[in-house]
Amino acid sequence: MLRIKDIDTYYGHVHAIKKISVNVDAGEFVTLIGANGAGKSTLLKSIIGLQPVKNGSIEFLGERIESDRSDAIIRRGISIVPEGRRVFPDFTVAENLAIGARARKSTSAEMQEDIDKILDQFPRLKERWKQKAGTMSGGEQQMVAIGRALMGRPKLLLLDEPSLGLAPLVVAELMTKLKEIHAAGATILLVEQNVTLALRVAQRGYLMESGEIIASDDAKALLESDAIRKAYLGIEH
Amino acid sequence: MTLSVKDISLRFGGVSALTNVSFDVQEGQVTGLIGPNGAGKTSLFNVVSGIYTPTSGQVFYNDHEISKLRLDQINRLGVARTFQNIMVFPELSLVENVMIGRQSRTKAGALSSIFRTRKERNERSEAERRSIELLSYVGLDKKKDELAKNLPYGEQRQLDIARALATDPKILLLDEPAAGLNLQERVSLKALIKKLNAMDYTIVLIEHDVKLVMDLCSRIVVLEYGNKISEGDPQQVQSDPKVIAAYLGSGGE
Amino acid sequence: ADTLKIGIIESISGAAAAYGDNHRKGTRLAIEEINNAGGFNGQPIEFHAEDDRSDPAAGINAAKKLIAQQKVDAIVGSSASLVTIAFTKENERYKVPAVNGQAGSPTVTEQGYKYTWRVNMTDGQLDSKAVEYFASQKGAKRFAFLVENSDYGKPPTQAAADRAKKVGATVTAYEQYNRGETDFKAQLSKIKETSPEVIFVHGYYTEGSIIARQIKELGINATLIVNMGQGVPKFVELAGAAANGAVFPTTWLPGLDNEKSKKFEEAFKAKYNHEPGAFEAGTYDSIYTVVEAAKRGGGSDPKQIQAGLAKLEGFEILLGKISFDEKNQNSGEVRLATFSNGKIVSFK
Amino acid sequence: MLLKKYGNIIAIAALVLIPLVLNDPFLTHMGIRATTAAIVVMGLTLFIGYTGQISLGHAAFFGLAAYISGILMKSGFPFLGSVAVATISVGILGCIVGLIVLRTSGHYLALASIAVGVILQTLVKNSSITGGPSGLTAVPSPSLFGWTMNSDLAYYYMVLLCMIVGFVVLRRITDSRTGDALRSIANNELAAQSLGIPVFKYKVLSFTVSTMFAAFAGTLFVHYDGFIDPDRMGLPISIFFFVMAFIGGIGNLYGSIIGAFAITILEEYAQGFGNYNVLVYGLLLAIVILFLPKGLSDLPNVIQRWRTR
Amino acid sequence: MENVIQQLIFGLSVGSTYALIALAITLVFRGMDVINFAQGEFFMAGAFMGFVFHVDLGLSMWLALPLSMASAFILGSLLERIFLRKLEENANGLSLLVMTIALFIMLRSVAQLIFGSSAYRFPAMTDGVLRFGGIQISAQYAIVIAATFIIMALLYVLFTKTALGLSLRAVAQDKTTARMMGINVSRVNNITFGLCSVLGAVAGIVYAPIAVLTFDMGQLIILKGFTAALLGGLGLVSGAVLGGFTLGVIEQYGTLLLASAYKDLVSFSILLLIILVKPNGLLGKKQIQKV
Ligand SMILES: Nc1ncnc2c1ncn2[C@@H]1O[C@H](COP(=O)(O)OP(=O)(O)OP(=O)(O)O)[C@@H](O)[C@H]1O
Ligand SMILES: Nc1ncnc2c1ncn2[C@@H]1O[C@H](COP(=O)(O)OP(=O)(O)OP(=O)(O)O)[C@@H](O)[C@H]1O
Ligand SMILES: [Mg+2]
Ligand SMILES: [Mg+2]
Repeated sequence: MLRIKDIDTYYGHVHAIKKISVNVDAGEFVTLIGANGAGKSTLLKSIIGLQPVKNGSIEFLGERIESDRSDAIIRRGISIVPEGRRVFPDFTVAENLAIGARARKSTSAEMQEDIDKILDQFPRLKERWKQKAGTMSGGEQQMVAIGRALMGRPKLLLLDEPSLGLAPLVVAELMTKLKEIHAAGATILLVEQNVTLALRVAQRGYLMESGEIIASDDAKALLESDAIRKAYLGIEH
Repeated sequence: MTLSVKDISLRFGGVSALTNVSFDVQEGQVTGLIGPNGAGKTSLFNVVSGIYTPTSGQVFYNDHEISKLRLDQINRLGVARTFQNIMVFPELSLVENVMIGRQSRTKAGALSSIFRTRKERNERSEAERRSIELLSYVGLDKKKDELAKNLPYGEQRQLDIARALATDPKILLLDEPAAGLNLQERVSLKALIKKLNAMDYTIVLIEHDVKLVMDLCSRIVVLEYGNKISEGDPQQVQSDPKVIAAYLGSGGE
Repeated sequence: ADTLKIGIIESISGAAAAYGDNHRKGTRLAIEEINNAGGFNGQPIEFHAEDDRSDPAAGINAAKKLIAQQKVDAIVGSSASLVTIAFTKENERYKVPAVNGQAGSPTVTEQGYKYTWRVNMTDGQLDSKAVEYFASQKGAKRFAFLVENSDYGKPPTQAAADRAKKVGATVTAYEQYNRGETDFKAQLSKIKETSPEVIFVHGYYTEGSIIARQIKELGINATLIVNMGQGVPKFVELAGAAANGAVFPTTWLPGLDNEKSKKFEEAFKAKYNHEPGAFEAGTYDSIYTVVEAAKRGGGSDPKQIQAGLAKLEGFEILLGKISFDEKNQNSGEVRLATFSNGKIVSFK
Repeated sequence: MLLKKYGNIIAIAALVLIPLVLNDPFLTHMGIRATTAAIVVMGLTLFIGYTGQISLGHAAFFGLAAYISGILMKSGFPFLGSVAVATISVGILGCIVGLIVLRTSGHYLALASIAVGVILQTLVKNSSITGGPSGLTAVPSPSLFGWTMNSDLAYYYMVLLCMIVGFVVLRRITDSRTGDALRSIANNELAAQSLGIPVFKYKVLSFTVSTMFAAFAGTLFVHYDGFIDPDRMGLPISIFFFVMAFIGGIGNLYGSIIGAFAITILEEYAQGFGNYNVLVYGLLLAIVILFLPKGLSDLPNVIQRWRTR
Repeated sequence: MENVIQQLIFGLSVGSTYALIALAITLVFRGMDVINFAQGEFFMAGAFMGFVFHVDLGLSMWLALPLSMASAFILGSLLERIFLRKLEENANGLSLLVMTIALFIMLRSVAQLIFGSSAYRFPAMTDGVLRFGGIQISAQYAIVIAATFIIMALLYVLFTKTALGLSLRAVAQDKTTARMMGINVSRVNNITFGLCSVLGAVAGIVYAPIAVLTFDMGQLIILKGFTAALLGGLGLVSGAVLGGFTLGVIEQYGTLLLASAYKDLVSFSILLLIILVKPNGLLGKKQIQKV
């Protein structure tokens, strides 16, 4: 579904992504892990055209998208939970969710159905329905950002650290939810700092370091691999 | 006793962010503040640091009421904070970001800078030296001339800590410092907080990483829906059924 | 022989642009005529025009440029009084004469600069004459003023108000407005309360025509006098029926019974397709004045022109026979005109 | 490289020598215009660029000081005394105004500054000692120790010197602890305040200094032109200064000078297009904004980026 | 008493012209997060378009108005395409602001080049004067007031009830995130600017008969419109209208009760007082910054 081949991304002179290739097949649940500054967020930005790629190609559903405009890429059926939430601060929760459905031009019945599901998942949002997102707590905003992405009923869902700022219980529920929507047919690419958690829910994982993919394998295998253990898990317990 | 929160309530129109919350922070300790999303933790920091004026109740710092002061005044008394949402100065370099924190501990005025007095120059180079030192605490000294906006998310949070430290606070309020850090980085953060605590900083910590909180804090306050539902040492709190129901969950991590 | 080089400063853009347009038309017609008739000393006269943007500082820029860079022999302009007041200092300093045929503020010549000459009358003289006429000939006793709060509207009407008091009339109201405004009902309501017999409006014809309409709308029954600048066909076009009966003082108007005026009118209409007004006449005159001064002074040198200007007594221009006073201010005849059925006619 | 190191010296040498070598009185005149404007714009840059605030009322301070200095000197005050009194008194007024209007921010600050400008302008326009709407005429040229300065070249050097001194003063402020505080306010006011910076105090300071620069430039303006009228205090002139600050490069003192010179030249150059002058001026302005959104002082970077591409 | 009401009506009618401009300023602010300094020139341009269609070409008002609106839309979106599109990428809001100043200079100068410096008369749609007892209001002003309320209602619906309105507001808050929602930012901005030009045209055409047409008729009104928009509460549709009416009434009574020479001083002093007491305008809510 998503084929990234040998792309490079620069911020001025900073070479943030170095000749990276990543594949996500239809129906897969893939996670991307790596330390601060490894380039995970940059990769997501490159996929949706927010950071121009230098070389290589990005294919989505068989079509080249690397030189498309961001909004056009999104309208092909991608949703993203961006780094730092980026809710629309002056919009109410309701409006933030509504705008998430813009790209797909959902009917109002579909929208209502999605909204019900999201409010079910995050009851907190129901209480805050008419509140401006900018005045909500960090975790509440994160819920809005996730809900907003789900409103797009995406073919491919990109998540950049969705668990950030969420209380433990909510994180657990979120992961269950992700599994659910994956089971329902969505393709997911998840960036997470919480490596254990990510590798538990995902099928496959990529490990990034300084702009390069240094390992990629089955999630289980990665979870047990020495490289990961040393870098991330060895110190646990 | 350094910081004392007394009967604080905070309302925004219909929303009650805090209801009659009281607790004390003991000098030299690490106090944890936990609770579900939207429980009012950040709001409490905002009240203590002077961003919000409480609807009712008072905050005392060394028996001195601070709830009516402006935030820069509160900072000068020795209360510094970091932010849950990134609030670095995006267009300034890292060292400049931290040097802003030194402002409250330096004095030179506009006139002495116009005449470039020796005192002014010395003070400035001293501030710079100290800022770089603080950057090294959080491992960012190598990037000191980078613009803050170009840092990855996790490192911007670290910068925020260095900047708060630059104000030479007695109390440091940390709002989710571990968010966006991976396990290894959390270990360094834990070490840093321990080190700071050993250096006699009093610390109040908001975190959703329960393990980190339990390991670091000697006392924990739990909020839910703006109410304090529990308070005590890690054992007490962890076994409090109200806390388990509201926050920790029975499964446990 | 040397070519005569004239510098022109006019308000092509900015607030006074409409009057800059008059200035451009008047001066260019004169230059064209003179050059068609052989120019000065057998050489066509040259001119350099600068836009002062209706801004005094830009006027100074223009004067410096014309004098220092273009080395003109005389400057004609500007349409705006403040601009002229500001830049004539440069003429004084570099000893290059400036001749004005349009600006109305008394200050232009009151500053007492030796190198500043004005062929048209001041608005103060014109407005006072009109008021005096109505007070003494028409028995008007109650005058109200509504004037633009600027150098254009205030000084002449203050003079006129003083004159009114001197001849025994009362000034019932003196209201002001700002350039660009389009509603004057507050001022007019105040004026209405004082039941004046005459309302004197001094400003641009754009606001003036709206005021005329609103006077009718409020049902105020008084004779409307406007300043010379409003005495143009545009005023009727804009004010419509409300213009009827409005009176204005002027230095010149079409249809005068003299050869010069008729010739000018014809030539102007041929070139620009509409009737000229007093401003076109005055600015047209200002060019002829410079050229005649050069002739009488014996050459195109600034010094010679300056000398020639002093010898112009009796030289006939559209505005009458030239007679400069000790401050180089020309005097002249004030005529009263009125709008009657959309036409400008002499007022009896 | 060389340019970087000796840039200042080369620039100063050029500013000093060009009028002397070309000896074109009009060029000298434009030089005076540009340097005078540069002084206002540098001060404005401190407030807009460094502190991140906005003012559309600086022309009022410029004009007010011009009036004060002009009136004082006309009534027999010495030149230096008039300038000093005008600058300081307007600075005090600026401080008071700052204490009032800086309670607002953003667009509301822009409006408040416009309001202050209009109020001052209306007062001047309707007062009798200022000459009312007809302006203040016959303001004397400066005289120092009995010597009257009526050479444009000398005036140019005086204004140039003032500009350079002003630049150094502002440069030292912006490079100091105070400058850091101002920039932090521009970046994030709340964060700055939470770090102990008395934000309001610094804003007032920055506003006061910038009004004093405007005021000082106003006095230089009036003793040169010999004339000032209330329109010079108006919104269009304030916007004009603002545009200069922007075109040069906001938040950059070199940019202020470049902007002042560029706009002065641009406006003059456009005159060559006759009736089209205003259109050409507007178009050139638009082109600069389009291709150099960070201002003219960003030109070297843009060229470099263009080269490496 | 009657006079008091009459003067109030006069003030409100003038205020409605301010409100019209303020509404257009609100639209651009809500959609592009910039104050459009060229709004007065759109107003002027619209009035001249109406003049060309209605007077020069002799079309009936029913034809001339929609034609002018259509041409205004084209003008606005064209200008956006040429002069603003490139800047949208650039986060710097000041560059947009300065560009609208450049647009203001250009539009005005083009109008002067086409129509000259003199003034034109736009025939009134109706000459009547409506009278209620002793109180009168000219019918043309009644049209302006009606237009104000119609536009207010339309804008309200646009912002709160339509998908375009939602996109427009999203774009103003955060362009990058708007793109992440699949919104074509350039197109939305293009429509916004086109619409603001249309609003200018409508305002210009209903207002023109009251005044006269000149190339610089936009100059004063933009300041009043800007003031009105802020006075009511920047970005609020109802605020723009309230601000316009308030400003009109303040000016009317300022002129009546005090010397007219000090009219601006009075109204701007009151304005300054209001924004000091209510730093977000009459209807604006206090912004609490959440951190
Ligand atoms: N705007 C920018 N300009 C210059 N460099 C940048 C910019 N944004 C990111 N970088 C650099 O690119 C690299 C990758 O950053 P990125 O944000 O993708 O990291 P990340 O893996 O998402 O980190 P984190 O886990 O902290 O979010 C980092 O070294 C960072 O410094
Ligand atoms: N300015 C405001 N206006 C309205 N409601 C507010 C405002 N600030 C906070 N709130 C509400 O108060 C509640 C407490 O918010 P707060 O940010 O303190 O939560 P928190 O405990 O920090 O949560 P999190 O863990 O998600 O960061 C939230 O429900 C939030 O929506
Ligand atoms: Mg990231
Ligand atoms: Mg929080």
